[in-house]
Amino acid sequence: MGKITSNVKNEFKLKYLINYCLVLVLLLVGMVMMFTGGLKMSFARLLTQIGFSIILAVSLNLVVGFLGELSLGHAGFMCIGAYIGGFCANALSNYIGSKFLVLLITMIIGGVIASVFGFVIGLPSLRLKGDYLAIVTLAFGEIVRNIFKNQKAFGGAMGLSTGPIQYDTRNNMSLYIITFVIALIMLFVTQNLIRSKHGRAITAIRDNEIAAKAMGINVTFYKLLAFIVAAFFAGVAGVIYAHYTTPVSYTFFSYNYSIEILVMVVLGGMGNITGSIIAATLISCVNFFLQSRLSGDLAALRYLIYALVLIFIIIFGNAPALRPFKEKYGISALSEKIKKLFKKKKPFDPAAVKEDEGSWDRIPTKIDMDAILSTDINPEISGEQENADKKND
Amino acid sequence: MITLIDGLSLGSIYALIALGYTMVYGIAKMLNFAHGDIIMVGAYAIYVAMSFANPNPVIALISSIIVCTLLGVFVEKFAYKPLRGASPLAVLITAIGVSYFLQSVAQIVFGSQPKPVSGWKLPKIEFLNQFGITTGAVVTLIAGILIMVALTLFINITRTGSAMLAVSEDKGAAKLMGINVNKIITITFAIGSALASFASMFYLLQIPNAEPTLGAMPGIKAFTAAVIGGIGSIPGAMLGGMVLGVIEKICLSIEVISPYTTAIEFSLLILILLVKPTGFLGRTTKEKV
Amino acid sequence: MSDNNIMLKTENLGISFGGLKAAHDVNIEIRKNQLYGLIGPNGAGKTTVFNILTGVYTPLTGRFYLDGEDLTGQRQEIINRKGIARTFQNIRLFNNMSVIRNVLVGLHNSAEYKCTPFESMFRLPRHFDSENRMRDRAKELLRIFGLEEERNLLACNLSYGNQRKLEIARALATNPKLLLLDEPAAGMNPQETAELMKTIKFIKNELNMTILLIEHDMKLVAGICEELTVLNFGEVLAQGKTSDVLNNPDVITAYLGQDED
Amino acid sequence: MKKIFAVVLALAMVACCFASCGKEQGNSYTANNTEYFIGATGPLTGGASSYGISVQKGATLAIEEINAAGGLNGVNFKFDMKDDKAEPADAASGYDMLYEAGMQISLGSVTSGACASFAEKSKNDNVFFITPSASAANVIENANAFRVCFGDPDQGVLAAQEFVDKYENVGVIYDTSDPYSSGIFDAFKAEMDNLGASFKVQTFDAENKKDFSTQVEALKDCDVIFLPIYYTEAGLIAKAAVAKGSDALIFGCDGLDGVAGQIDDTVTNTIKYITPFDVNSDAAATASFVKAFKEKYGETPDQFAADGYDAVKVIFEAMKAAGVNDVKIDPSTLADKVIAAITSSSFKYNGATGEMTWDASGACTKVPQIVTIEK
Repeated sequence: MGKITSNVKNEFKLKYLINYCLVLVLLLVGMVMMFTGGLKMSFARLLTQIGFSIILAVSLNLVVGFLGELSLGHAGFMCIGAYIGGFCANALSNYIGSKFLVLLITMIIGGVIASVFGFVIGLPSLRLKGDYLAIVTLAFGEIVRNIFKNQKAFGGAMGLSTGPIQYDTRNNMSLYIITFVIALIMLFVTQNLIRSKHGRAITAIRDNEIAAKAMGINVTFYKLLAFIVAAFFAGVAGVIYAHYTTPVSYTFFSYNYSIEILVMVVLGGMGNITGSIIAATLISCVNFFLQSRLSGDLAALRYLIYALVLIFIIIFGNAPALRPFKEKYGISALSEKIKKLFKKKKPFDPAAVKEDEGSWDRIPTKIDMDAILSTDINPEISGEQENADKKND
Repeated sequence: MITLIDGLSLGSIYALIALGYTMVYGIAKMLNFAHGDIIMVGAYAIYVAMSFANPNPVIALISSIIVCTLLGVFVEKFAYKPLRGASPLAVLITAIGVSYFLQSVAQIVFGSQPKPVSGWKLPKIEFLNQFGITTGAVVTLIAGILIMVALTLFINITRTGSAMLAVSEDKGAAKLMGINVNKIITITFAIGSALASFASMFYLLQIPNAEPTLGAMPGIKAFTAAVIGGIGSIPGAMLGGMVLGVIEKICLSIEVISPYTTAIEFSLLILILLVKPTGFLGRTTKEKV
Repeated sequence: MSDNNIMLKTENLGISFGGLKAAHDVNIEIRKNQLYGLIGPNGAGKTTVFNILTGVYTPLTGRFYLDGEDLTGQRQEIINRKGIARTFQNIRLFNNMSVIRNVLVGLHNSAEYKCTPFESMFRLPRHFDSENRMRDRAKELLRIFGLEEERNLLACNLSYGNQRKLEIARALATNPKLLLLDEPAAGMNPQETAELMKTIKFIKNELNMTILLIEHDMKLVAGICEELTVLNFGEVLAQGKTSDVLNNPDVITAYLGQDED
Repeated sequence: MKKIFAVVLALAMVACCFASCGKEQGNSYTANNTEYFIGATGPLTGGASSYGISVQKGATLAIEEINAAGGLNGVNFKFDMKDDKAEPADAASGYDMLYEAGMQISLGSVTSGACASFAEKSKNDNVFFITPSASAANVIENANAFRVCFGDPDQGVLAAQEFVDKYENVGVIYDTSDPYSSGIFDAFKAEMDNLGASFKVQTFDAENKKDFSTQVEALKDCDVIFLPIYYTEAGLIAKAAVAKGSDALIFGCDGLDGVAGQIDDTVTNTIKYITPFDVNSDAAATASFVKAFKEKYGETPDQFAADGYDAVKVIFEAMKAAGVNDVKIDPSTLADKVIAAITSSSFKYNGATGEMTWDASGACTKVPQIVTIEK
C-alpha cells in the first residue's frame, strides 16, 4: 500500500505536472471562448498552430535536449506526415463519413510512416557526430520535400489539395481541441519515457556516450528510439497540418521551419519541456500578432521585429555577463520562487529514505561499514615496498 | 565537359562562401548562418557603388570589402560576443536572428525587386569562349584557389595565424599562453567577412542580381560544401564546393533526374558522410578513452 | 578454460596503432576473487589493455575469456552485460544527472529490472515495480560508498574523491564479475588514497569481486594487490606475486631507468 | 494535488475573463464598417515578396483613385493586404484575420498555392474574390472565385501554337518548384504532343535558380527558348545565353513582364512574351495607369501592379453595376450580387491590362498581345 502512495507521489511532481497544466490552460482558454461565443476562427487557428508547435517542439527536444543530437530535419518528418496523412485522408474520406475518424486513422498512419523515416535517419546518428549529423538531418528534410514536390500524385509544385478534409468550419471549430488532446498524449508519452530507465539511458548517452557504452547501454537502440518517437509525433503534427491547411505545400517544410522548431527548443532551454511549451506558444503568438498587425506596407518589418526579439531573448537568456541579473529576475528564478511556495509544506526529509527491500545476488546488504573501513591494510607488504624503494636509492 | 566546367565555376562560388564558413567554424567553433547574408550585403554594396555616375569596379570592390568587414566585426561584437561561453546552439540561433535581420533590412532599404548590377563584368576571352567557357568562371576558379592558398599561408606563417590555430585547438590553453582570444575571434570574423565580400564579387560576376534573399540558398549550399570537405579544413572547403558544384550541374544536365537535383545532391552528401564521417579532409578527432 | 577458478584469461592479446605496438602478447590470468594489479610506466599500454578488455578496441591478435566465455571482439555494451565493468582514468560520470541516476544507469541492464520502453511510456505496472526496486538498490549501493546523503546532487558537484567513488559504485551497479579500475587513486591525497584502499578491499572481500587495477601509486599497489603484471612498451615485463615482481630488477630499471654505471 | 487543482482553476478563470473580453456580437463582422473593405493576402516578405508588394502598390493606387473620385455613392474603399509569405497556411490565417476585421470582398491571394488555400476558406463563407495573379487552374474552380490574369493552361496552349511550324528546334526551361511555371509547362507539353511537335526540356527549382549555364548550354542549338517563368530568372537566363553565345529567341508568358528592367544592353537576344499588359502601350487606360503609378512610386509598374490595380477597379465597377448601396453589407450577400453583375453579358471592363469580360467559370477573357523587346 505504501508503495502505491509513493508511486503516486513520484508520478505527480510539479515539474512534470505543470506541463499538462499549461496545455490544459490553453485548451481551456479556447473552450471557454467557444462556449461564450467569442472564439474567432483566426484565434482557433492560432490555438491549433500552438498545439502542433508544442508537439513539434517537445518531440524535437527529445532528440536535441535529451539525446543531445542536433537535428535540423524535424520539418522533414512533419512533411512526410502531412503528405501521407493528407493523401490517405483524401482517400479515406470517400468511405468514412466522420472527419474525426479519418483524422484519427490518418494520424496513426502518418505517424508510423514518419517514424519509419525516423528510424532511417537515426541510423547515421550512430556514426556521425555534432554538426555532421546536423547537416545530414537538414539534407534529409530537403530530400523529402524535393521528392514530394516532383510527385504529380501529391499535387506536384502546387501541393496536395486537402480541401475536403479541412477540419474546422466557421460554425464548428474543434481541431484545436483534438490537437491539444494529442499534445497531452504526447506529453504523457514523452515525459513517461524520460522519467524511466529508458529516459536515463538516453540522457546518459547525451552526457557521456563512452561511459554509457561502458555501462552496457545499447546506444544504437536508444538513439534510434529517440529518433523514432520524435519522428512519430512530428508525423502526427504533420497530419494535423494537412487537416488545417490546404494545399499541403512542400514549401512550408523547408529547413527554415526546422530551424524555427529548433528555436523553440533552444529558447525554452535544452531538455526543458516546460520551456519548449512556453517558447512554442510564444513564437506562434508573436508570428500571429506580427501577421495580423503588420499588413500592407508595414509587413516588411515583420521579420525585422521577429529577428530582434529572437536575438534579444537569446542574449538575455544565455549571455554569461547577464547571469547575475538573470538569477535575480529571470524566468528560472521566478519558477524557483514558485516552487518554493509549493514546497514549503514538505521539506526534504532524509530520514524518509526507504530501507532496503530489493534482492541482491552479489552485493550483500546492511554490512557494518565502519568495522570494515577500520581494518588496517597489511603492514607487511607496505614495509616491503618501502624496502624496495630504499634499494633503488 | 562543358558541364564539368560550369560545375567548377558554380562550385568555386560555393567554395568561396564555404571558405568563410569553415574559417569561422574552425576558429570560433560556431556555424555562422548569417554568412550568406553578409555576402548579400556585400553584393548590395557593389550595386550601390556601381550605380554612381562613374562606376569603377575597383572602388566598388574596396567599398564592399570595407562594408562587409565592418559589418562582420559589428555583428560579432553585438550579437555573438555577449554569448561567448554560452551553448553553441544559442549562438546558432542568434546567427539565424542576424540573418533574418539583415534580410529584412535589405528588403526595407532596397525593396524586394532584384537589382541587376550592370557594368560588373569581365572582357571576353575569345580563346576560352569558343569552348563555351565563360571568363567569369575561369576568373572565379583561379581567384578561389589563390584565396585558398593565401589563407593557408596566412594561417601557417603569420603570428596572428598561429594564434588562430591555437585558439581553434584549445581556447583555454591559448588564453593561458597570453593570446587575446576575443581579439583573435574578432579578427577571424573580419577575415571571414572580407572573404564574403570577395564571394559577393564573384557571385555577381556570374549571377548579376542583388536581392535580399541572395545569400540564403548559396549559404546552405556552401555550408553543405564545407561539411563535405570536412568543416574546419580550408582545402576541404574548396574541394567540397567544387564537388557540390559539379554534382549539381551534372544532375541538372540530365533531363530525367534534373527535378531531383536537390535530392540527389543531399543524398550524395549523406553517402559521403557515411563513408567518411568527417568529410573528405576533415580531421578525425577520436575521443580518447 | 577447464580451470573453473579462472575469472579472466587473456591469450597473446596484441594491438598496434600505426606501427606502434601498444600491446603485444599480453597473457594474464586472474583467479576468482583476486585483486590483480596492472602496472607499468606511462605509455606502457595499460589503458590499452583495459580498452581491449572492455571492447573499445578489437585486438589484432589473441583472445580473452571471461569465466571461460570468449568475449573477443564483442561490442562494449555486450561485454559489459557479460560481466566486465570499468572505471575511467579521467572520470567519466554523467555530469548533468544526479548521483542516484548515475547509479540507476548502471543498473539498467539487470534482467530483474526488465521493462520495455512501451511499458514505461504507458506506465504499465511492471514499470513501477522495476523502478522502485532499482531505486532501492541504487540507494543501497550509494550507502555502501557513503554517498547516500549526496544522492540528489548533480554528479559534477561532488568532490573529486566522491566522484571516484561514484564511478566505482556505478560500475558495480552493472553487476559485474570482473571490475576494472583505471588509476582510481590518481589525483588523490594520501588520506584519500588510504580510504580508497579500504574501499577496494571492501569490494573484494565483502562483495566477492574480482578486481583488475591499474595504478601508479606503488604504496596502494603493494598494499592491496595479490598479483601483478608489469607492462613496458606494450609487453609483459614481469608477472607474479606482488612482492616478487616489485623486487624484480627489470621492473626497477623500467621504472627508474638504467643506473649510470 | 489540491494546490495544482486550484492553480488550474484560477488560470481557467483568467481564461474566462480573457474570453469575455473578446466576445463578439454574433457573426456579422461587417457591422461596424464605415468603408467598403477589400482584403487580400500576398507575399510581402521572403523570396516571392516582390510580386506581393507590386500588387499591393497597384491596388493601393486604384483605391486612392476611386476614393479621390468620390468612392461608391460617396462611400470610400479601404484595402488591406496581409503577409502570407506565399504559404497556404499563412494565407488561410490571413483570410480569417481579414474576415473578422470586416472584409467584404477580396482580391484573394497573389500566388497560386496561397490562393488555393484562400479559395477553400472563402468558399465556405461565400466571399467574392478576384485574384490579380494566381493563375493555376484550380484556383477559380469555386463559384465565388474570379481572376484578372490569364490562366496557366491557356498560355501554354497559346505558346505551343505559336511555335509549331515556325521553329524547328524548341527548347523549354521551367521551374519545377513553381505551380505557375509547371502549370504552363504541363499544358504546353500536352499541346505540343497533340500537335506532334518535339522539344527539349531543361528544369530548375527554388534551390538552384541562380546559375543557368547548364540549361542554356543544353539548349544552345535551339531557335527559340520558351520560358514559362518569372522575369527575374528570365533575365539571368538571357544573360547566360549571351555568355554562352546563344542567339535564340526568348519567348515567355506574362510572368516575363518586367524583364526589361532585368537586362542591360549586352543582351542581344530578342525577347518576346505573351502579356495583356504592355508598359509602352498607347491604350488610354494603360497609359494613364502607368503615368499615375510612376508619379506615385517613382518606378515603372510591372504586370502584378497592373493586375492588382485592375482587380480593385473591377470590384468597384462590378459593385457599381450591382447597385450596392450599403456599407455594412455582409460578404455573402455582396458576393451574390457581384457575381451576378460580373458574369452578366453587359459587363465589360477596360483597364490597364486591356478589355476584359468574365463568365461563370471565373476565368477572364481578354486579348493577349505579344510584346517584343529587340536590341
